[in-house]
Amino acid sequence: MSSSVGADLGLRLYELMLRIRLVEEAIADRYAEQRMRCPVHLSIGQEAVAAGVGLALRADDLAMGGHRSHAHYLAKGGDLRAMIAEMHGRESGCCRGRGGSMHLVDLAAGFLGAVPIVGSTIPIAVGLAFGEHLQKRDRVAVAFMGEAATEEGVFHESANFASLHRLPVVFVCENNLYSVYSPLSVRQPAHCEVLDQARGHGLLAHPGDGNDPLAVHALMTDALAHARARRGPVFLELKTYRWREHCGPAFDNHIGYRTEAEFLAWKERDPIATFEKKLRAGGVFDEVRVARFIERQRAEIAAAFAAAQAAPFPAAATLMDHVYA
Amino acid sequence: MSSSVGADLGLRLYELMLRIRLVEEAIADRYAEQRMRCPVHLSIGQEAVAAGVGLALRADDLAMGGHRSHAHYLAKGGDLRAMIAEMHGRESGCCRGRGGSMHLVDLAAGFLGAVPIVGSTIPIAVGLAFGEHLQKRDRVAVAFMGEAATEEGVFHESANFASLHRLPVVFVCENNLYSVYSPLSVRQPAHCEVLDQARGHGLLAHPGDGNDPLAVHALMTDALAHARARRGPVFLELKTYRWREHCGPAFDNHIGYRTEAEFLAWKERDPIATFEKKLRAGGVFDEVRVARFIERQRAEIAAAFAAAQAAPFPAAATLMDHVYA
Amino acid sequence: MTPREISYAEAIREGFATALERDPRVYLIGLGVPDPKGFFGTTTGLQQRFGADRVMDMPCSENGMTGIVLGSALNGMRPVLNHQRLDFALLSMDQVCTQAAKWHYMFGGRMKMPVVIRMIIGRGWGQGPQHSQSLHSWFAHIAGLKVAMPATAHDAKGMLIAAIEDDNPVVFLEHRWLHHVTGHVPEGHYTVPLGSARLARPGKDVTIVAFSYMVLEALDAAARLAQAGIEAEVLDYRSLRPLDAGTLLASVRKTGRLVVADAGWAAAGMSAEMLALVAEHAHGSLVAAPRRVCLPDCPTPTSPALADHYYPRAGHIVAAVRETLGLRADPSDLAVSAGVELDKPNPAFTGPF
Amino acid sequence: MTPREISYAEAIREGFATALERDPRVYLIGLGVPDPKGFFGTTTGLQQRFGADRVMDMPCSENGMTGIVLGSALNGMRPVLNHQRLDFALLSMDQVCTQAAKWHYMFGGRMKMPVVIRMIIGRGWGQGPQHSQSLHSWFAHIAGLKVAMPATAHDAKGMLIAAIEDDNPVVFLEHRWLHHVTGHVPEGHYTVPLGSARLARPGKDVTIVAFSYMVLEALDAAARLAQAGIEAEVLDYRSLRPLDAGTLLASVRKTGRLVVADAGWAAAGMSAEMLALVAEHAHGSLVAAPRRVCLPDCPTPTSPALADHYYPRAGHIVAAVRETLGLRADPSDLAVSAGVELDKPNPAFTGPF
Ligand SMILES: Cc1ncc(C[n+]2csc(CCOP(=O)(O)OP(=O)(O)O)c2C)c(N)n1
Ligand SMILES: Cc1ncc(C[n+]2csc(CCOP(=O)(O)OP(=O)(O)O)c2C)c(N)n1
Ligand SMILES: [Mg+2]
Ligand SMILES: [Mg+2]
Repeated sequence: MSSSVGADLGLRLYELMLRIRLVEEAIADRYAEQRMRCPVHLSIGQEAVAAGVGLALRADDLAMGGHRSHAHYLAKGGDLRAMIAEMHGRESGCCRGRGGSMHLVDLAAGFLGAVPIVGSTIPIAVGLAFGEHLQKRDRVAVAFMGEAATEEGVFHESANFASLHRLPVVFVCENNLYSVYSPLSVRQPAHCEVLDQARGHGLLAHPGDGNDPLAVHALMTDALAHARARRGPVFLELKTYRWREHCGPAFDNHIGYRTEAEFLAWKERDPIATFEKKLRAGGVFDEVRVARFIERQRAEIAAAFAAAQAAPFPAAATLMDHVYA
Repeated sequence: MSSSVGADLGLRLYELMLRIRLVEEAIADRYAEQRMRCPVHLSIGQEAVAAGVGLALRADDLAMGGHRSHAHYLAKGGDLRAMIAEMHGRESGCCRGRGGSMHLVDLAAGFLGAVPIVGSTIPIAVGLAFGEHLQKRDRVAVAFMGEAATEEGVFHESANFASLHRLPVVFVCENNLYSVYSPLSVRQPAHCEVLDQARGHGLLAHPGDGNDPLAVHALMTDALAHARARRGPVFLELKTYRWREHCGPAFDNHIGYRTEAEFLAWKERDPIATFEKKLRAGGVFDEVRVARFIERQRAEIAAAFAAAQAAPFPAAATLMDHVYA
Repeated sequence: MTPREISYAEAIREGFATALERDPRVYLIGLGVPDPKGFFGTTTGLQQRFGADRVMDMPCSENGMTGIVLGSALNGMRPVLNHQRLDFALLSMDQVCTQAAKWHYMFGGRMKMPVVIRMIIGRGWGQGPQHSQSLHSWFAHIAGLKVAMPATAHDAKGMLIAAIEDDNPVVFLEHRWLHHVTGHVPEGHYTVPLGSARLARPGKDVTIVAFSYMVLEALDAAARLAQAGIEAEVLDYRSLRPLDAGTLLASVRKTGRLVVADAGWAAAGMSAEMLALVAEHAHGSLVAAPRRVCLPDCPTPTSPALADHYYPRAGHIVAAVRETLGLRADPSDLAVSAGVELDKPNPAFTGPF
Repeated sequence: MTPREISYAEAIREGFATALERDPRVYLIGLGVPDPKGFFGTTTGLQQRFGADRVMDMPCSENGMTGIVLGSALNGMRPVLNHQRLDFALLSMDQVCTQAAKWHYMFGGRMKMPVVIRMIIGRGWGQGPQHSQSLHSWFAHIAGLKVAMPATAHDAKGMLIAAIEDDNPVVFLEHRWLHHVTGHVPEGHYTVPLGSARLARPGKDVTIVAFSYMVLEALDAAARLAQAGIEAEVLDYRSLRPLDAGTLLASVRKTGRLVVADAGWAAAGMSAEMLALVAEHAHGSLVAAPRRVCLPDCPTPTSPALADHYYPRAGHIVAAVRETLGLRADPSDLAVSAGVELDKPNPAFTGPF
């Protein structure tokens, strides 16, 4: 990270992770107010994946996500205000309040939707890539997914078709070891890896450290080049860890499905703090810039919440709107 | 094939293939009479798989199949009369006429069902194995499947669960290059193999010559030992070729989805004629025994058709029987 | 000049050709779509004419492929996904009903989902329990879908084009026993709007509502009834969603009698919906109890001996109409003419599929 | 001694414990079945008590796991497959409706399929379009399935045990908003037969048929109506298949009025079936048009501001009853008491799920 480009990328990755963390912490902090009346699945602890992927993407590339996609949406450039308003169920929300936290969309940013059914946006993202292919355009589509989504048959059907047509799609799999409270050990054989499954379909598949934004960014940059050049779809398995409960704002290491020690070991590897150390060691950490950034973020977040809470709810009379186009 | 055990196995494999061929040719010959009023999917050309697997199985092992399962049913010891009667829609059919050619069952023989939805018996066969596992018994379940079934997500879900619990199941995949009239090239990437997909789930996976019954038998014997010892599920990909049209009695090389040359090349490798040559070369072919066998088969087949055609149809009053147990 | 008559299957093919011609965003995909059998003759020659990137085969992956066509629709295409049997689409109910149907609504109207999902309903020649389910009522239950089920060649082409031009997900259902039936079909482009019922035969004594293939049986029944001096009005409910309730209500207010002939099951199905609509909105207009003529409440048996008693025919409709008129049952209603084989769509059919 | 009252969730747990205790072939499987939250408290402690090979987690593979439990049932087990939301089960419609439902029939009665598939219907707190579908009408449409949808803690336990002991596939539907509701539940083993409706409250002026959670709203409505001197009879249709048509018909013959309150959508659904049955078999017994109180014909919106107008409540039932009685509408019917939050099953609920 000696070049100024590298330094700038480092700071931008850092700032994007920070932005995501600050937004999600604000959500967590304010959740008890009960004004966000919908489930929320936070990515706190997993920010490096979204940031590394997000900054590697071209602005016009496309992405889709799932139940835990606040970070993906923000990293793709999704509108913060529209997201916070959506969680508040307001007409100004990105889905006009119809969707909530698990349904995020920002067409201008190329984030084409997230839905809570595990795995269900994977084929749709492959379909985005198929659309690029049919229309001979060169955007790449990203399917953000958790590791449990590889257990859904539809992932395999999607991977097979993507591989068959060498579609420009990158599967970004965040392996955080759990599906809700179920560890990998009750869901996938110990003697094989998520990556092996992707390779079985002929995908180019790479493991990566999902807590290192620079590593993610590098992997994703290569993946995008590969996919964009129509050399085939790519699968990235990025190991990381969710800090909070599966759904909701709290910590839940006491309830018994995982140990405090495991959590603490991963917290040691906090993607933000670790990366900050690295930036400092490299001499590129810019206190002033970061301090200003944090200030601006806090203001923006506060403004987003204020705007959301002041915004009108959808009118009852609009209940039946948007059923048909 | 010098030992007498080997010789006997060879002859038994040969006879079983011949039995299957004779039965299916009889079905083909008589189909135009329009007394079997249901689709029929013949395995002519693919008999080595069923025979090799069937003779490797223990009598109490379990098997399930799909739309093209006459051969599997017979190889597992299924009752010929009940199958022919079923195709004729008679009350004496194995499904009392409710199922037809694509729904075969013989509980006494351990053939627990075939259904025409591609891939749908795969998880059910894994469930049979799960039942063995839960009840601490040692039978193995076989899932007969075509190569197109690997394109169904449910195959992957089934393979993952089987692998996770090391269930005693063997996936016997007959790769005959086509799904209806669709070649592999429009369905699966050229740069990877069906086997790779199975390996991705941690299955022990072996390719094999699906036109060589002895090779199939040997592979299956090892697979069964592996599965029965709870070392994990096994996947066998057996390359072979269907001679007749996808569904129905005719040859269809003229309609354009495959070439006569391709067909002829495979016909050269007729599993029965080739194996006969091998048996003769090994000096173990027994003209008299085989001639008698053929005679007995023809008689049995003729009797099965006669019985089926003489058998009563299900009575109209029984239409609503068997909806609920 | 007599109007041009072509088969329902050819009408579908013309509809496809017209749509492919007019809009480069349209493409067809499905198992066997470009194969030599041409999807029951409905896609024959289209790949040759429009190319392999407009008319294509696919892997045996119904659920994934549904999501993939949805994604392509979000990215500018107008796909038609084809299933040779409705039964295969049961693997894709998440994508059809939880994704496609709700996409426009759940994202606040920001995205459109212009996809057509075509499903063939099997019948006869041992199609049996897993190749003959007619689950149109399931789709009719789901807001956000449109459901088209044309009974004539004319409507098949016109509704197919309308479906492809529609910005919503349309489930397009074809009964296998309609493919060979011929009728007048205009050349070139035309649409039959999704959402309207068709008056198939006017009458004043009883309303017969029919779906899909049962329209043919209903017309047959009406002809027989006419000989007995009973004028049945036959309504072809070619659109299940949106549903044109008005046509039904106006007709029963006029006739005072209702028989619904459905190609599917009765319980919590479209036939129930028709009776319910009349009960709610035209209470008192029926002078006799309405009747439903549907499949018996059991899976489809394969044996022709049972299937012959499974599928309701014109005779059952006639018998039901008699009941609504308080007439005595006539056992000859259900007689089958000599030589007619009930498990074949037409005398030329010899299997195998 | 007052009878013991426990919650619906505890009743389910007791039902499971009883079944697991009595029959070693019974096992429970599902995402999160043994997890610390105990599947909304319905499985808490069961793995500890019965072991990990009787009460177990599974991969996120709804379709495959359904087939797997079917296979285990063919091989001697009696599985209960658990889905935290009905919506997830849409991935498994082939296995549920094309395989399990038809297995006994299509193999000529030679095999049995004793499986229970449990699905929770979500509601409130932003469950939205994909976590709140109540598609009981789909299952009711399919011969070969049994469909149980108990509304009380007593029936939850008794029907669950009956479902597990039944030799057919049973879809067992629980509304999330019933889990905390308490009621009298006997200890030990008992069954409530699948296939009977329950008279929840006798009355003579109007019949209110209700499904699942709507039984609570219907009883609330009946209480309010009683204050106005109207005696509503409330029927709890806890079994959708087999369907006890007799109870419905007897009631409407007595009351002459019908309101159906369904927790799902109207179009071609169970509410339509109830109206249709009455039209067919009790024609002329209704003195007024029947009414359906169902979800509006659109996906579930997430925003509480819309969801509050989406879900029908007791007030809507009261209003519908007034209509059948020809009484004037009373806008206060729909008033919400101060402090009541309509997106919460009970005041103690604070999210997040
Ligand atoms: C088809 C389906 N099955 C089950 C669920 C319930 N569910 C919601 S989130 C989740 C966890 C998925 O785990 P993973 O994909 O690893 O993502 P993570 O939550 O760990 O980010 C599950 C099982 C669902 N939403 N959809
Ligand atoms: C889910 C599903 N999709 C499509 C079909 C139509 N279909 C019937 S047989 C068949 C071919 C399957 O090919 P393969 O598994 O290779 O078996 P083969 O016919 O070659 O023996 C197809 C696609 C079906 N029956 N089920
Ligand atoms: Mg995870
Ligand atoms: Mg094949």
